[in-house]
Amino acid sequence: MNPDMRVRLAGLELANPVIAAAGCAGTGRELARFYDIARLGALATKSVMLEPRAGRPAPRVAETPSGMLSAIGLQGPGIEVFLQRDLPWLRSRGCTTVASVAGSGADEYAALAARLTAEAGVSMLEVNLSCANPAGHGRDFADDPAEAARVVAAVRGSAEPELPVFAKLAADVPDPVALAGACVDAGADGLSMVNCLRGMAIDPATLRPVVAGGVGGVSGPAIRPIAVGCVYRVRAALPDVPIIGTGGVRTGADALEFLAAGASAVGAGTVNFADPSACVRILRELAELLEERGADRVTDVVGAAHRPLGTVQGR
Amino acid sequence: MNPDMRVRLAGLELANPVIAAAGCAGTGRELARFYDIARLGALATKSVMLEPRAGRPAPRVAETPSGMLSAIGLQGPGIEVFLQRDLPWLRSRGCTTVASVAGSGADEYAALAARLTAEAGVSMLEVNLSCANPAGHGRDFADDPAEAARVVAAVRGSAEPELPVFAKLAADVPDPVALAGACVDAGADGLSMVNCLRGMAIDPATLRPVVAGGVGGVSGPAIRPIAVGCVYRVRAALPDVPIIGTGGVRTGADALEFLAAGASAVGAGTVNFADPSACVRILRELAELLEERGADRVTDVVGAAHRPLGTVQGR
Amino acid sequence: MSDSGPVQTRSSVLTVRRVDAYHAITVVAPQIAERFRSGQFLSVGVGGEHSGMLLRRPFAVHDVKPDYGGTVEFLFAVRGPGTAWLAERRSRDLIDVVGPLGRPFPLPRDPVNCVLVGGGSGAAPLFPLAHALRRRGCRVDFVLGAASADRVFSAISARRVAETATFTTDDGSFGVRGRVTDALDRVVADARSDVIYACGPMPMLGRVAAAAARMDIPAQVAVEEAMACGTGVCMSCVVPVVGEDGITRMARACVDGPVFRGERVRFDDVGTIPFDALGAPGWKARGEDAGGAAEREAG
Amino acid sequence: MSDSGPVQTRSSVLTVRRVDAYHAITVVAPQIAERFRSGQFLSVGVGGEHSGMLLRRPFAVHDVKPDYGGTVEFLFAVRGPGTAWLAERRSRDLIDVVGPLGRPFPLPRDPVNCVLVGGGSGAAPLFPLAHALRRRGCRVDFVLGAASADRVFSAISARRVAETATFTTDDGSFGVRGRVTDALDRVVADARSDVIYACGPMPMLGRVAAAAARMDIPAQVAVEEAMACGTGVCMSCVVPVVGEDGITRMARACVDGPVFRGERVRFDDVGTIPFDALGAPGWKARGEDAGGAAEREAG
Ligand SMILES: Cc1cc2nc3c(=O)[nH]c(=O)nc-3n(C[C@H](O)[C@H](O)[C@H](O)COP(=O)(O)OP(=O)(O)OC[C@H]3O[C@@H](n4cnc5c(N)ncnc54)[C@H](O)[C@@H]3O)c2cc1C
Ligand SMILES: Cc1cc2nc3c(=O)[nH]c(=O)nc-3n(C[C@H](O)[C@H](O)[C@H](O)COP(=O)(O)OP(=O)(O)OC[C@H]3O[C@@H](n4cnc5c(N)ncnc54)[C@H](O)[C@@H]3O)c2cc1C
Ligand SMILES: Cc1cc2nc3c(=O)[nH]c(=O)nc-3n(C[C@H](O)[C@H](O)[C@H](O)COP(=O)(O)O)c2cc1C
Ligand SMILES: Cc1cc2nc3c(=O)[nH]c(=O)nc-3n(C[C@H](O)[C@H](O)[C@H](O)COP(=O)(O)O)c2cc1C
Ligand code: FES
Ligand code: FES
Repeated sequence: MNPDMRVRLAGLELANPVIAAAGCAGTGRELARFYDIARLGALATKSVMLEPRAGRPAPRVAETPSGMLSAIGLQGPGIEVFLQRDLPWLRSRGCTTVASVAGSGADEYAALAARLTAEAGVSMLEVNLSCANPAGHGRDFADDPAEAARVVAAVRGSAEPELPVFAKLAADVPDPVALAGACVDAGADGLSMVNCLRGMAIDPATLRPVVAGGVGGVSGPAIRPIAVGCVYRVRAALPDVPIIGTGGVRTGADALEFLAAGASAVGAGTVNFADPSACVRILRELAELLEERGADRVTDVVGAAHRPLGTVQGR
Repeated sequence: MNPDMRVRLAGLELANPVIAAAGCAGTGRELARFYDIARLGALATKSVMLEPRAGRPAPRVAETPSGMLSAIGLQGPGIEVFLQRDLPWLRSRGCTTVASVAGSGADEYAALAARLTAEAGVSMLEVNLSCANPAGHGRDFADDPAEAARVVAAVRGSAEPELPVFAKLAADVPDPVALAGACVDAGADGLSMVNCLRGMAIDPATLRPVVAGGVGGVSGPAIRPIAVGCVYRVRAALPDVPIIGTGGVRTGADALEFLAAGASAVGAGTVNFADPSACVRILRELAELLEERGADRVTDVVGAAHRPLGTVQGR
Repeated sequence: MSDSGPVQTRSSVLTVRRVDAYHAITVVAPQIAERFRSGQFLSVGVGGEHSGMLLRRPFAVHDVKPDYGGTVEFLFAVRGPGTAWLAERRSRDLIDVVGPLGRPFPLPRDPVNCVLVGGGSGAAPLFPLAHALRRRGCRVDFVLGAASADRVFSAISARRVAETATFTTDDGSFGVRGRVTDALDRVVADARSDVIYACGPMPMLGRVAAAAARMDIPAQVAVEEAMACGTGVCMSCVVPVVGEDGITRMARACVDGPVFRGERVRFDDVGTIPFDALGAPGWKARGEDAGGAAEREAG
Repeated sequence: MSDSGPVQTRSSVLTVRRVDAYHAITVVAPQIAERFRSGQFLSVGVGGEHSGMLLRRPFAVHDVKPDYGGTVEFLFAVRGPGTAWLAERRSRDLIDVVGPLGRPFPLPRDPVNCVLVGGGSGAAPLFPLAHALRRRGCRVDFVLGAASADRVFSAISARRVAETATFTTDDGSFGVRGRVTDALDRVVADARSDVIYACGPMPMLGRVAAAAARMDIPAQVAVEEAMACGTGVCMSCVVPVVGEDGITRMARACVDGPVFRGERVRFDDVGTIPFDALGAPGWKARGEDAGGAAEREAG
């Protein structure tokens, strides 16, 4: 008999734990050409901003070993068009939608939350904290627990209480637990981790950065062990906070790794580029693995990897 | 005609820029079975500690996509044996030696520096800051610029002024520039970056961490874009500080990427496991690439990738 | 949508052959063959399941045949590890192919005169186009450019399908020495061409679009930009394109293109965000435009 | 050192064949064949240059032949992506092989009676050993265990080279039902064995070493531990081993082993750092020991 794939994220029930990660699932229309997106646990939107945004110049991507580097620059049409065009379409398709929000200050995030919280068809807000903090000397909000907390508090404050707010964390921080704790204390109902890590690729022929923006974000299987480590460490410290584990998921076995580390759901990003039907394949593979183990519920394996963790002596 | 491969690192001249990275070249004897280690630009030792150390239980390694996870726990014989046995042998082979030091506090680092600075055959001290800071609640020294600076200052203070001291930085920090700046202000003559990133692998069959220590260090080509990004950002901020660029170097073209990003020399670690003669191969490939470009000196390409870098808008 | 839309298949390789400086792979892919319209492309997974190469490689469709229920052929030059891996495939190997992708060339309703301009391997999409145009009774003339003779693409088949075929090479080793645009005006004049179709490197497309504007005839160009997904989800392949409302937007080459009207692509601004593009830094919000903008942007 | 030491070669695959549940690959590698002594192993690069699989795969040498200047054969079970990739190799493919690695089995000076104990594919190294022992006039008896009949390793060649060959399977599908150690005592008694050589999974080796101690005869065991480099540089493959000075150290299976004297390996503590091991947490510094320790630790 097939295992029960339903999961709960801070009061929100998903039909299954596989979420198409923010910025990797387009508007939903593109993936809908390959499968019925209502089969997704949820779809996270490209981070929505108040205004239209052109993003970074091309080339925006480079391939790296078992990963990729991208510098899109949050290109998007802005909240108005999102509400007029994209959200109604997702709702019409019966797709559970996580609205990812991005801004250049707490007020902007709050304004987005206020607009979105009223809308039918938004099941969760995900706060993309990997955005430059204008006051942060080139740092992102996620780089500083206090700054991240200010943004999360602003979003939580202007969203209706029953709408779950998840904070999306960065992995290139020394202490993901401190960052996670600050966000939870500021009112985050859960955590989404991780976003891309900062990186760069240089063309050995031209000796110039490959992507126009110079620095970009590293994603894909290459970062999976880093992401799994973040999830494991945060789960160990905050066992009751639901986590969406994201970073390099390519197969059902990878998804299982995140669940065992303590994630209640799994985000799949870059893999959608390599395999347009990746999310439904991952879901099928995960269900098969759970069946082989004789697990009745996917929730049975969440956090399975946890034992008291020895101190990291050094490497 | 062959390009001039000599490089200078804070007064120290190396015959070429390829350095076998700390902890990935054993005692030198192991690689000497495959090639004459005097051909290395330098060999960085496994981080030396005051006392013998047994390290972590096995299994200590796991393969990850285009990388590996390791948790060795700094197994080593301690400074006495290093001075009695390993250092004299390296000197007898004419191998330029970077002595990497690790400790559990500034005093321990300082004691190591005091012992090593007197010894013939030590050409540089590299301060491994990716060690647990007993006072840091599970953080490493490298996770906190102030703590890192204290250690660097202690080493610099007890080493002879003419012996170059390089600080080895972590990549899983939000602001490598702040960390680098703190180390330079504390007296570091140069920077070595990067060390492994924290990560974890979970066996999808047992649902338990693969390496006994749980959390380990991620290395190999998977982390190269992250490492190149760190080198680029630090070079942009501190153009006069020499950098040893390390992280995922597998080929001469990879080495060229680090040089273009601003490294004056390149460390090769994990690749030595995959290819025991990697360092001499990388050196040959790099020389060939430089010749193809018509570069007279390897130093011509150092920092070539630098243009004013746009602000990171977000990913 | 999904009917005419792309499909993902594990296709078996029928043949791998050398064509001049290129490799040609034919795969059995009935669903792709049946959906294909000229100008569309494929994306191919490379390196196998445990490869460090994550991204698919995009290739134009060079030929479609009915055998085995439907086959598609793509041609490529070995350029890096992905194409090197593809060149090592053998018949009966299975490869992961997604297609057909992107917007096809619009075909004229009437039997007009068409000149097809291509550079290097970028000329591939012109051959199925030529056949489609001929089926509609159009006159087809070719202008094919390349760096050197061995890079000139399928000269024979060009001569076979077209009224005239003019060749240019940078080194003059074959046909006229120089660029395609050096030969284009005369061909257009002689053939009384009504429309230009072009594909190849961006700079060449820019020159062709400029020539078309000068000669005041429409041009349809198929652009190439680095693509991570090919399906429209990643936003990596953007090109500055002017909309019908006169507003410039960063359009996705993979789904909004690869075929655009020549005069709409801001070739001089490729690789930049034009200051007046929708949402460019400092751009001022205009709700209406944004709405209209995105309408089309979503493709 | 480098003369007798390991070499790295791009070796051409001579044959790939199935042996029971295993695959056998023979490569042409004269320098490795000439240096090889039984008990040593190879490490093989898998997946090709752009593979996401970084680490080499270690395999014991199962056979060495003089043909083509010298060939080496290794046997393996498909276990994951690396061995799956190897199983797909074809003759004339080139693979990257390093060897011979590790310390060989010490051979007795006199023609004594030797019992060779192996489990599953771990039995591979026993066959070259058996021939070496026979050349020295030693009596050889085999005890080979496996999960099931199809996992019993080269039963025929065992019978050919040995005086007696006893087989055990967990499910009784072949030979005696049970573990090798259930049969070992009788074989040792009947053959009046002077020494035991064993390789296979750690738990089996532990039981064999215990049996040897009980019967008061020496045992030489070849251990398996996860290896990242196989050459001694990474410190990943450590096993707690008691030195001649009675001090336990974390020794590298790849260069200090894989062959150890049975009684020296602390099998019960494998996968731990014994509290009394040199440099264990809380261990007290003792300069002398440390010196002596490392002397040997360095291999
Ligand atoms: C719509 C479209 C159609 C194409 N049609 C053809 C064709 O018919 N024949 C042909 O030979 N080539 C074609 N190309 C270019 C082809 O995709 C590249 O040559 C190929 O991806 C190179 O891969 P590689 O691993 O060998 O080279 P590498 O340079 O190692 O590739 C590294 C990365 O850069 C990307 N990349 C490299 N060159 C290009 C390029 N020119 N355009 C886009 N991405 C690139 C690759 O996809 C990969 O992600 C087309 C490109 C596009 C966008
Ligand atoms: C000294 C030595 C000799 C060996 N000789 C043989 C032999 O003759 N025949 C044979 O079939 N197998 C042998 N093995 C085990 C063999 O190395 C593994 O089966 C193989 O590495 C599995 O690779 P994989 O990618 O297929 O499996 P995966 O499990 O996917 O491998 C993942 C990682 O784990 C490592 N690993 C997995 N299993 C083992 C293991 N049992 N021991 C060490 N590392 C492992 C791999 O090397 C790789 O790094 C030997 C191992 C050692 C240490
Ligand atoms: C091209 C691209 C665009 C992305 N856009 C967003 C975004 O808009 N908002 C966000 O929170 N994360 C964004 N991400 C991060 C992903 O959601 C995901 O966290 C990250 O890529 C790691 O997961 P992966 O390895 O599965 O891709 C983007 C990633 C990529 C590769
Ligand atoms: C097994 C292993 C052991 C290491 N030991 C040390 C060490 O003792 N001291 C240190 O400073 N870095 C150590 N490192 C980090 C490497 O020196 C290098 O900084 C890191 O692995 C990234 O480079 P790479 O990708 O080329 O391996 C070790 C890395 C590995 C994989
Ligand atoms: S390639 Fe991803 S949107 Fe065009
Ligand atoms: S495997 Fe690296 S030391 Fe043994």
